[in-house]
Amino acid sequence: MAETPASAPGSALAPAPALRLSGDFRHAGRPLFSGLDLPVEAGRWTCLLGPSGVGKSTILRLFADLDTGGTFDGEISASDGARVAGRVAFMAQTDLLAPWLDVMGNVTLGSRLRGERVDRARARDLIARVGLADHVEKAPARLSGGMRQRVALARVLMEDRPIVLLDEPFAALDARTRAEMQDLAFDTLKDRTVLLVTHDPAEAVRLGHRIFILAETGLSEVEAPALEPVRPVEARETMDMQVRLFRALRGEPA
Amino acid sequence: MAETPASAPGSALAPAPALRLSGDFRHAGRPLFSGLDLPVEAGRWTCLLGPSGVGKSTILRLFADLDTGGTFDGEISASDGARVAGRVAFMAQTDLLAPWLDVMGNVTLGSRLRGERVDRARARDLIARVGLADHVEKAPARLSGGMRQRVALARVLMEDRPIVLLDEPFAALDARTRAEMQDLAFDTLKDRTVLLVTHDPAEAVRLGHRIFILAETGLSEVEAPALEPVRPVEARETMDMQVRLFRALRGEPA
Amino acid sequence: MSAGGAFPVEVTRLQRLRDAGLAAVVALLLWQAVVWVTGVPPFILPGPWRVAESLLANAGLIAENAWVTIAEVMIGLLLGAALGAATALHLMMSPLARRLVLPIMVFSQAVPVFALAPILTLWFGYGMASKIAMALLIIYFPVVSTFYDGLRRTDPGLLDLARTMGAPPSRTLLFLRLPAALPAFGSGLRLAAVYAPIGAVIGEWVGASKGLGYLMLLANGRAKTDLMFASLFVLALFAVVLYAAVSAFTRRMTRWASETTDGT
Amino acid sequence: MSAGGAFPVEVTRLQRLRDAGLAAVVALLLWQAVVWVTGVPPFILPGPWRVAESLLANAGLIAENAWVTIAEVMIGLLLGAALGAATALHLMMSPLARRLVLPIMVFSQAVPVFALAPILTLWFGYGMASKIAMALLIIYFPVVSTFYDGLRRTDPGLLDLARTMGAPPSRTLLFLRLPAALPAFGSGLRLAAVYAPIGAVIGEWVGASKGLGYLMLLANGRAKTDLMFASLFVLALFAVVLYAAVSAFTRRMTRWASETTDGT
Amino acid sequence: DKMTLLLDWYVNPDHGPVIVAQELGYFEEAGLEVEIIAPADPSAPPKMVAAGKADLAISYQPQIHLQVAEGLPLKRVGTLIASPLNCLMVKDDGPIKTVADLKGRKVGYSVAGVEEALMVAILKKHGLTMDDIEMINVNWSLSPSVMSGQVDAVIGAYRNVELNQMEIEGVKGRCFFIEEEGTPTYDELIYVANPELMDTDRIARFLEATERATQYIINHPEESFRIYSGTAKELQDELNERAWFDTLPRFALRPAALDHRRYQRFEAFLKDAGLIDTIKPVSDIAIDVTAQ
Ligand SMILES: Nc1ncnc2c1ncn2[C@@H]1O[C@H](COP(=O)(O)OP(=O)(O)OP(=O)(O)O)[C@@H](O)[C@H]1O
Ligand SMILES: Nc1ncnc2c1ncn2[C@@H]1O[C@H](COP(=O)(O)OP(=O)(O)OP(=O)(O)O)[C@@H](O)[C@H]1O
Ligand SMILES: [Mg+2]
Ligand SMILES: [Mg+2]
Repeated sequence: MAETPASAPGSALAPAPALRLSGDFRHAGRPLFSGLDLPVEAGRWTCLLGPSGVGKSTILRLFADLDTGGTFDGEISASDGARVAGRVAFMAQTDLLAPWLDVMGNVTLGSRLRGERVDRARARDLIARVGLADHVEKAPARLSGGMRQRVALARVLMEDRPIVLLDEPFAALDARTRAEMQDLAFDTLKDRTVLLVTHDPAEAVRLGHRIFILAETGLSEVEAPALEPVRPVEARETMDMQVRLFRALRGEPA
Repeated sequence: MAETPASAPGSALAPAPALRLSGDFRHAGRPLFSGLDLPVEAGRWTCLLGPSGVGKSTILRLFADLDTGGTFDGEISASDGARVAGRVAFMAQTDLLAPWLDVMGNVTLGSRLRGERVDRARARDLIARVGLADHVEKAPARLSGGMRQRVALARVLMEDRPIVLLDEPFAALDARTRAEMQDLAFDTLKDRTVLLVTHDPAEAVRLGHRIFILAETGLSEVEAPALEPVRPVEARETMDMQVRLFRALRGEPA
Repeated sequence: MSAGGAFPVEVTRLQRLRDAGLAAVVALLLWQAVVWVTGVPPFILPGPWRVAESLLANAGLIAENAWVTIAEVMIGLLLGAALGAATALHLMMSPLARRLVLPIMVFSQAVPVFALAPILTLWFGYGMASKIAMALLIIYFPVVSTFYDGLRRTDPGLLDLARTMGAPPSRTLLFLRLPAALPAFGSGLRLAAVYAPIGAVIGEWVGASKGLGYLMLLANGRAKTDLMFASLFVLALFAVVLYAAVSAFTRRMTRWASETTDGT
Repeated sequence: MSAGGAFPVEVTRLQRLRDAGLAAVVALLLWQAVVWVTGVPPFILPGPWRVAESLLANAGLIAENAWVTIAEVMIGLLLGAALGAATALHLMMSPLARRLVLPIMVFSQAVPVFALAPILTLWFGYGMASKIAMALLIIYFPVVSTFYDGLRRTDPGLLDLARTMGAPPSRTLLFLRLPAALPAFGSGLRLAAVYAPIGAVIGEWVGASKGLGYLMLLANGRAKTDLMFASLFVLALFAVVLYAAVSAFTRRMTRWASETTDGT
Repeated sequence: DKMTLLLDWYVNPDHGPVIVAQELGYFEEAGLEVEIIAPADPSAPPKMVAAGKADLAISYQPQIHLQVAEGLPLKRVGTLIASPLNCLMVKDDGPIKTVADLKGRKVGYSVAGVEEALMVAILKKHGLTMDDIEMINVNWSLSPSVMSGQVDAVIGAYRNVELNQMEIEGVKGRCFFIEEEGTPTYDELIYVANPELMDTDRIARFLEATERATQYIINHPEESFRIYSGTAKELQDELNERAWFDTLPRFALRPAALDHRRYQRFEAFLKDAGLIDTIKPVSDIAIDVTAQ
């Protein structure tokens, strides 16, 4: 196996912009959120938490310019003025692996879809780093749930995009693998603008430069610790933060 | 909405047996686990944790007598001597909702598949208790990931079976909804023999009468606190336990 | 997939009508172009103009015969679809049927219906029954084949679920495989809509005294190529309308199964 | 879905052969039973025994003609499948094609190939080309229709993914829609395998001096019903073999798409 | 010189002179190289000749009247069988003893051209009209439909082929000869060509060769059958042999000769039946190529 770095040279990539989504969204006339104003900082990790069905995935899909089944009335903008869609890498809530492709085929799907040269060495390295080196030629049907999620993770990490949208990318993983994958993602997506939807407060505390909670009542921010991510779980500030976040998620005053 | 109890009268149900799975399992000659001996106590919650791909889902499928893509050489037995398969309720790792049925249709699928009378009142009550009262007539495609998982949960809770196999049933839920659903499940599945696969140590600590960790090296038990589940998260014993479990999952000595 | 609602649907329907009209114009131009470019003589392929004249001149005659054929087609289509669906379901239910009936069905399908004509007329007579039988015969296999393929491709996860739920195979078939296979059944029905008219016409060729197929033979025998093509045109038009109707129906039936196209 | 491996496959193949043999025996018994029960005269439907005698007596003649038809069918099937697949892909690519070509295709399909026979012979002559054209024509629409249906039913999630990956529609088609639609294409190909022989035979009926279709008509005109059914039998047998081959091929092509049956 | 001839149907004893001329080299001696093509649909060959795809086609006199009326560029240039072969065929032991017995019964026919008109004339002679019977197009199964009793009679069966066919199948048939029952007589099989494209000299040579072949057949019936059936294995059977000898007296001895009256008479007959609108002069329908 070639020992190439998993992250491509950062210089090849345009500087990641800051993003902002503001406006109202409705499903068949019924409002999902209104007066929302979500900033996503350039080159940093923004975490979005909130109860199930509140609209987190919808927000990611709006950024990616995908069909949401409803109507959005507002603005999605990038700090550099260019379009957001077209330079995002998106990992959806389900793994969305192509059943006819093996792990390698799924991880390298992006390049083939764009007609680019397939960097198999880098793909192999990423597959190894998500712990699937022994499964490169397995079809998705022969993988466990967590393994499938890791293939999807490797696939999104293969994409060299300035903006990365992750919808609960570690939800199907055990605690230990999850921590490893968080480290890998944080490492690989250095300097990218990342919007992470997660249900795990510990995850948000560990990774988020900024942390937002979307509730039926609106968006609110929970101030992140001064420590730089990835934050050690045992640190005082992290622990404190986690308690505060839990409270906020329960609707109690922070 | 009719105010019927979500759990059917326990008397109608045969007493839940204890289960045991012992033996070896291999995929195309390659062993996944061998010499395994997993006891599942009667009428209580047994939690199974372990790294991704170690074989947790495979064990559930073996209990349910479903195809695993490999060969099992061993024994699956119930304490009352009767067959295990045929009296289990199974919630898989993916939600497996029928796309052409709405929430009500999916939740009541079991009765219709067996040709039994459909207890719509009970279904409606369960749907309300998983927080989807406003979505009874929505198709799965119009639900969020967590909402879909709650439909699958309501569906498995509708099944009146003495043995319940749950494969990461709360993975797609935010912390608050997750706690609510855990309470609901624990309440509804009183006196059932439950085997719960989970990635969340806090969940295991909260719900498990017994807790097992499956690792590549074999099965080990982590002793649960003396407190009866559902255990409060803030209790000393729970906190202690969680730390021990974390250590065990990291492979450190408990 | 847009938000939906009353207004957009209306627009789509209008748009569809407009598209159909456009397609018709293009088809006629194409036809005329073929006639001009290849210089095919009118007694082999008359141009649309001549056919239109003949259509008008013989409107009554054609209409009278068209009704007969339309009735045959509709009955044949309904029976064929029902019988085909029942067969596909039966194939799923019974391993024996699968192992014996399937090869026999392929074998019997590969016999051109023409060859069976004398047998069919012997059993069904020269009335409407033999035409319905022919229409039924011609659509039976596409319906069985596509529906059966669909039935076999149910999500294995859902089947596992049904197993743990203690469902007997018959109910799994009815409540899971059947609805999951409806899109495939739709594919088969749409094929059937196109072929049922041909079946009825062949039935009429085998022996009839009414119907568009009969009229075609008559026109051919009297060297009236214009009239023959006018009948053909009406037949094809009917098939298109039937196809559109069946498409709309199957789309309604399988609204949950997302259909997407690119480059719109 | 069992563990797989070399041995079980062998058994399955043997089992399939045995099943096919069994099916053949049952079909022959059924045939004989129909002859006995309905008392259909031998000049309309001879029993299997008489047909077998005729088959042996005319083995050379039938073989000679069968080769011609087999060649026509194979070429027609290959061309038809290729052309049909290309059309379906094109329909997916171009909204214009979708709106114009699809209705025209339905329209043209609904014209019985017989009616087009003089045109085809005018353009392709009385040689092999017109038979291949006929076989091609008869399988074209089932292939297009089923494949196109399959192409439209790609998992919308995968399409979303392709969109965010910046894939142009052509590559989405090639790398996602196409492989996802292979099972549906397989359905179409299996239908085509059954119908291509009929197409070739119809082509021969329009004008030929060789082939099973020619032999059938000849036998029919000479009141040699036995010989006609012997030719028919060979034709149907060929179709069954072709179907089995195409089935095996399409199954191999779409191994990832799980097929399941009940009650085994 | 090369020529293409389209038969009306597969090779059968009706084509005797053509096959024998080919086998005995008479065409070659006339300086012709003739390619013979057999189609299954009798209505196609005249169209192909009209379209210039072949030089000659074998067709039927009743058809040429209709085709010319519809504007097809076709003319009769020669005769192959100079009398009707068509007959109204019934089961020999059936209830139909005379045409009058057909009242209230079913009559099958095959080519939906002039059969109805012929039936009108036949019925008229026996005091019946079309309302007294039911006409059914049985297309491909003329004799089976009579044999199995689905229809009581068929028109369009050939007296030289179908009668023998039925007898071989074990169901004896009987023919009412239509020219004896009220229809005008006509040439069953004729050669047609496109008058704008034809080469009368070649056609004349072609007809001469078939004339020689006809004479040979009449003079050497057994030998000529051996020649005919020797061209293909599928022709060596009882039906072909019996039909061959029944066909012998029907071959036109003077293939090029044109009987104007026949064509006038039939044109008038079709006009009366309402199948054509105007009466065309015979010269528009048939010509004597040797006269030019
Ligand atoms: N059909 C199959 N064929 C071959 N191997 C399989 C098949 N299904 C699963 N496996 C393999 O079996 C192993 C165990 O899978 P299983 O789904 O039981 O894992 P798990 O413990 O549930 O993991 P996770 O936490 O990721 O869901 C994996 O390594 C997987 O690759
Ligand atoms: N296609 C659709 N049509 C109509 N409503 C939809 C559609 N998709 C989603 N919704 C609704 O939009 C709401 C928000 O969905 P979304 O997927 O954004 O939630 P979420 O915050 O990601 O939830 P989760 O944490 O459960 O994934 C839900 O109430 C859902 O019912
Ligand atoms: Mg979501
Ligand atoms: Mg699992």
